[in-house]
Amino acid sequence: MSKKLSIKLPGLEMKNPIMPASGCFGFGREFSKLYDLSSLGAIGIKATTEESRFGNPTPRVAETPGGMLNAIGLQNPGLEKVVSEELPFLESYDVPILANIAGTKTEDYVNVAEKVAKAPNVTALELNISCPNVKEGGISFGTDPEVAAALTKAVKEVSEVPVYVKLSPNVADIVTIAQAVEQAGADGLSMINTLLGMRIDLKTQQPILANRAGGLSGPAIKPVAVRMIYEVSQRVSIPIIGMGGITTADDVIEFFLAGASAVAVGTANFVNPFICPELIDELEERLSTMKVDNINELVGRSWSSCYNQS
Amino acid sequence: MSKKLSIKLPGLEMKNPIMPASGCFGFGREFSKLYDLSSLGAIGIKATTEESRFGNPTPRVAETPGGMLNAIGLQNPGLEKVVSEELPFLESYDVPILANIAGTKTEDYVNVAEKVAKAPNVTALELNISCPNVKEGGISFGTDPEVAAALTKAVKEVSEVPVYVKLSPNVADIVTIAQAVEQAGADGLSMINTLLGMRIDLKTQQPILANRAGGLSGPAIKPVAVRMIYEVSQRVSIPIIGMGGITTADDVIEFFLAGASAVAVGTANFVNPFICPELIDELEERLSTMKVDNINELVGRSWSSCYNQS
Amino acid sequence: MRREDTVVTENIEIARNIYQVTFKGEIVSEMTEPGQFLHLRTSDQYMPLLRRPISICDVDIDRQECTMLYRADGEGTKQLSDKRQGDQLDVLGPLGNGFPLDTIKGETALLVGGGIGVPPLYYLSKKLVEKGVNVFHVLGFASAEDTFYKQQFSELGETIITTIDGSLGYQGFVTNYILEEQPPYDILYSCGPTPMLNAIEQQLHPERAYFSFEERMGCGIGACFACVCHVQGDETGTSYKKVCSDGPVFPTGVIQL
Amino acid sequence: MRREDTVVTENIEIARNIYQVTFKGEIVSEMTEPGQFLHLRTSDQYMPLLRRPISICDVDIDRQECTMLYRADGEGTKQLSDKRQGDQLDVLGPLGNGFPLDTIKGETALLVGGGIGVPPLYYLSKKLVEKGVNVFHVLGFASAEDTFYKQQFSELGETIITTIDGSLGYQGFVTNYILEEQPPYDILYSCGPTPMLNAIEQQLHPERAYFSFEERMGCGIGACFACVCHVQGDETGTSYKKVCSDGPVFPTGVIQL
Ligand SMILES: Cc1cc2nc3c(=O)[nH]c(=O)nc-3n(C[C@H](O)[C@H](O)[C@H](O)COP(=O)(O)OP(=O)(O)OC[C@H]3O[C@@H](n4cnc5c(N)ncnc54)[C@H](O)[C@@H]3O)c2cc1C
Ligand SMILES: Cc1cc2nc3c(=O)[nH]c(=O)nc-3n(C[C@H](O)[C@H](O)[C@H](O)COP(=O)(O)OP(=O)(O)OC[C@H]3O[C@@H](n4cnc5c(N)ncnc54)[C@H](O)[C@@H]3O)c2cc1C
Ligand SMILES: Cc1cc2nc3c(=O)[nH]c(=O)nc-3n(C[C@H](O)[C@H](O)[C@H](O)COP(=O)(O)O)c2cc1C
Ligand SMILES: Cc1cc2nc3c(=O)[nH]c(=O)nc-3n(C[C@H](O)[C@H](O)[C@H](O)COP(=O)(O)O)c2cc1C
Ligand code: FES
Ligand code: FES
Repeated sequence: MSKKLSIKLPGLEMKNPIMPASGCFGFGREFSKLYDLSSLGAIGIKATTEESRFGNPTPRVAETPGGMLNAIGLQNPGLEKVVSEELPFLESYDVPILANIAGTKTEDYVNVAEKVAKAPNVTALELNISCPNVKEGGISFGTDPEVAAALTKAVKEVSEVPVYVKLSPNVADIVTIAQAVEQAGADGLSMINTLLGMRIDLKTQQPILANRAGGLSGPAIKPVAVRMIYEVSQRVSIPIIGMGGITTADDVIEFFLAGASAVAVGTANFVNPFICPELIDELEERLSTMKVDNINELVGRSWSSCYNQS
Repeated sequence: MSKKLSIKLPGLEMKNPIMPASGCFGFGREFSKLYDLSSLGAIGIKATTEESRFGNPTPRVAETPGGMLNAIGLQNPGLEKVVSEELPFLESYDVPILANIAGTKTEDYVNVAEKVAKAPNVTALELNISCPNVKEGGISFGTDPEVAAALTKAVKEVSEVPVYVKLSPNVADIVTIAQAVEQAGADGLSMINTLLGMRIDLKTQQPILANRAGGLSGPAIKPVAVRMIYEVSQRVSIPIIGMGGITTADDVIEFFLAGASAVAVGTANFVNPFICPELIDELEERLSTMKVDNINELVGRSWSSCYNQS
Repeated sequence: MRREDTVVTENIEIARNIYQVTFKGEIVSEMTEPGQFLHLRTSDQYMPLLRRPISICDVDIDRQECTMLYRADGEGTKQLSDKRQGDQLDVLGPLGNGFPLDTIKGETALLVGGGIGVPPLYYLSKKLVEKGVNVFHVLGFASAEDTFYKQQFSELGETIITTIDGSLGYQGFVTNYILEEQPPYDILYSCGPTPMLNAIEQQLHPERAYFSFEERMGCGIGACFACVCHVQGDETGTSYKKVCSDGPVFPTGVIQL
Repeated sequence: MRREDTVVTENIEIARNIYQVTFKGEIVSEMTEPGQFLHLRTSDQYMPLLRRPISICDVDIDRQECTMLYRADGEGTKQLSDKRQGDQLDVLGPLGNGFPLDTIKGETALLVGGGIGVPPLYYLSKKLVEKGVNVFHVLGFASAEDTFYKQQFSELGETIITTIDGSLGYQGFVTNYILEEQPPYDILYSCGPTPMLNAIEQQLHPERAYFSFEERMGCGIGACFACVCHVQGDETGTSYKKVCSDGPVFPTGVIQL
């Protein structure tokens, strides 16, 4: 692997800019049977909460045109088990972990953040302030700039590693929220989480998901993600991990041009579990064809360069 | 045509619940060569502004997975011509017109509303407070409940016909805005307008649309529309004209189950210009199979009935 | 487990909306465990987006051919039914844990299938017969037109067909037949709709039985938590099993029905 | 104009990434005007969502067959290139206004095509020849491998091929050739990339000429305002023409290049 793909972000020294997105890769165990996890740029692990959570009743997934809805409801084994079992398992791989953390109150986040950040292979945190699938909060942290900033500040105070804040796309003005968390000390942003959506089953005449609404992910939301990253990257000076519908190396490049400095791949792992290593290979080739020495050069080119517009 | 499909909404006595969505049908001239416009439930005409507008530079459309982006920029011949040429042309058909009106200041809206509402075949207005493609305002009317309410009130004061307010999906809390315009006197809601999106061309490394960002429509946004209609219809008592990605009779039924009382078909007209009459026929058949006497019965069934959930 | 673009060798309708598809590929050599499933991509675009879980019905290891039976019903399975000979079929698998064969001590196995739950029992039955087990099949369908593989099963052992409308074989549910006729068995294997599995558990109280479950899936490999089920007797409500990777086959008494 | 599910009778690669597709359908009887285009749906799913505008290249009214040539480049045209004989092709059309034939008074027509702008000139040339007009073709390509229909055009009239790299015919742009050789003509018809049309207008100043334009389209029928162009000499900036329904063919001097 050449140096074309290597990038360095706060807390994340990555061999390449590709990481699986939180919630779409569990804690890596299943995928570790398919390929060497050390080939990944980083790993975004499933949201960890203080207590273990069963999550929502099933059905938890439904399909939509070019996308899918999920309402998993942050199922996870809880802080203790994540720290004692899941993270140590991942230590056998040479790959930085971006630990996604969630909660319903500020104290939850702070407590989980403090403990998870101490794990040797967790080199950055991802604050999930945008999960649409838990009733008791979650998303409200992501729609109010002041609340989001206060939470960021509280977590920054206890975290030993850099903190990325994962933004919700279900807002009118994402720039204001991004700037608020930047000011509160966030080291980077992850965007976007899922859009809120619903599908109704014509036979039962009820929403397919037991939780009724769910988070929309996959190719369908890609244009929304690209637009938001384009807007935000011009107005903040912290790096953005871009995600939302990525399925091809061209998509990765599109996110970089929009202003992302790394990308996460979510839903596409379900369609093709080998997608991440495949994208890494294809990206390397694409950059050679494009005569780009390091993918870094592409960050924000859609707004920073003076290329002629056709 | 039986009575299965006929519905009655403020200002709109419709033979069936299908109307083309504003901006996707021009002023009906092109489609009048393809089929009898009198077969439609109603017609949503292109946004009318006080002055004629050329709109944005091209390219104005781009494709995305399961959807498309547009940045037409409200091109239209202006109030005078719409009233003197376009509306009289439509008078030869037996179909109510839902006149979509747009502007950049409250006075624009008020002036256009007052005059357009006087046309004999305009039986209802649709206030476009959500166009993402004009810089000078448009969308800001759609994201602030107070501003939206004030505009609604001002238009209601001058309009001789019922007023539907077309909501933007680019907000964190659509229920509050819906309730605000209901309280301000809106007779109905249209939802949803397009989501804001972008696509970047890898060759030019610039956004494909000359306007850079544009409005995302088509199947990709259907789950977002269904979710918003589901939420809003439970919290307001005015009817909702549903739209966003409708392409099949099943989609129409899904929107009714979510809480819509009529639907508009936008992007699908570009894929198949005969879609509206085809949907009307299919819908009639579907309702027979479902043993539904009038489509009205389906409104909001996903939340109002006690069907067992599987 | 791997992902492979296999080649369709045949795809035909064998009963009302029921298709039999056969494909060829190296992946077939891994398919030695009956009750496992394959996760299929039916479109190379993203409509539908997700894969479809379909059971292995029969395997010819030598010819590297695998057969599946499926009902063409929704978007994905309808697309699958459009595949023609020579078309590519993207297969991920084999996935999950199938029916355990090692533990079988009894002389007679009762295989109870319902509708589109019947296919995995065919490969199971073949494997049992190979081991010298005596197999007895009770296969339930809605109606004569929905019935398939009667001949194939009969070649392996006694085969009772039940139909709800009585248009073929015994009239009634599979459980009605079994309660009435009391065929003797040492172990029971079943796959079919949840109400059927429930009736078997509640009415037959089999001592040793394995059920194959269905749940909507995302990944199919245990990573997304789409397919979780509650566990019987779990008071905390936080224990779970994933149908895709812990199952789809579980001993009775494990999954909360 | 109508929409019809026609049937593909042939789809073959005739030059590097250039395909020739022929389909059969009743819709073909309406295709009497050269320069009109068809709006094709390449997928029955919604990826890609929109139709693709492709020009009519040749028509056999008696056999109800129409031929189009296209470059398989992006998502939609690549899908089109996967169609096999017997597959359905959803065609909307014929659309737009083609090249006017009634007004032709001159004896010689110069047909200038560039790359994938060449195809509509073939049907035009055939129609002109039918009317007794003397045709002269100058067809520009990037390279020899990209060249197509040389033989077909030669059968209708003199045909000059130009290539940018000189690997076939005259080396240079079509305008270079015309300026150098000054072939006499009474009317000029052209279709090709905008820079080529621009060069023709700026360098050749043809008195009577018709250009066929391209613009990204939504509906293709004049309803969505996706394909508007500014009009030459319009000071208000609000005049426009729609390429799909006012064009795609316009007399020179109308559209702002
Ligand atoms: C382990 C396992 C083995 C199976 N084996 C077979 C088999 O051999 N033959 C067969 O015909 N069917 C089998 N099924 C059921 C089959 O997966 C569904 O019928 C199929 O996914 C429906 O897809 P569709 O495109 O027709 O329906 P759609 O309505 O388009 O499906 C929408 C979504 O729901 C999911 N879904 C719908 N019904 C089911 C279901 N019953 N179980 C799980 N997911 C569902 C789909 O996978 C898809 O994600 C099996 C299911 C599981 C879990
Ligand atoms: C009136 C007219 C006649 C045409 N005739 C022919 C022909 O005979 N043969 C041929 O090969 N091409 C022709 N073209 C160009 C052809 O439409 C595009 O090459 C094709 O749409 C590209 O689609 P794609 O799926 O390959 O590309 P994509 O990149 O997937 O296209 C994305 C979108 O951009 C549009 N688009 C891309 N390039 C063009 C273009 N040059 N013009 C208009 N829209 C474009 C597509 O229609 C689609 O909506 C014609 C265009 C027009 C307007
Ligand atoms: C099944 C599923 C579970 C998810 N769980 C989480 C989660 O636990 N924490 C989180 O921050 N995001 C979660 N997400 C969101 C993804 O990380 C990602 O932001 C989103 O899916 C968009 O990317 P995609 O389109 O590539 O999937 C989840 C997404 C899916 C589909
Ligand atoms: C090309 C185009 C132009 C549009 N113009 C308008 C408009 O002038 N006024 C308006 O209120 N909505 C406009 N819309 C939005 C549609 O009316 C509709 O709300 C939206 O496209 C979602 O429906 P769909 O997915 O069926 O297209 C336009 C949409 C498209 C695609
Ligand atoms: S389907 Fe993903 S965990 Fe089972
Ligand atoms: S493509 Fe719609 S107006 Fe021309």
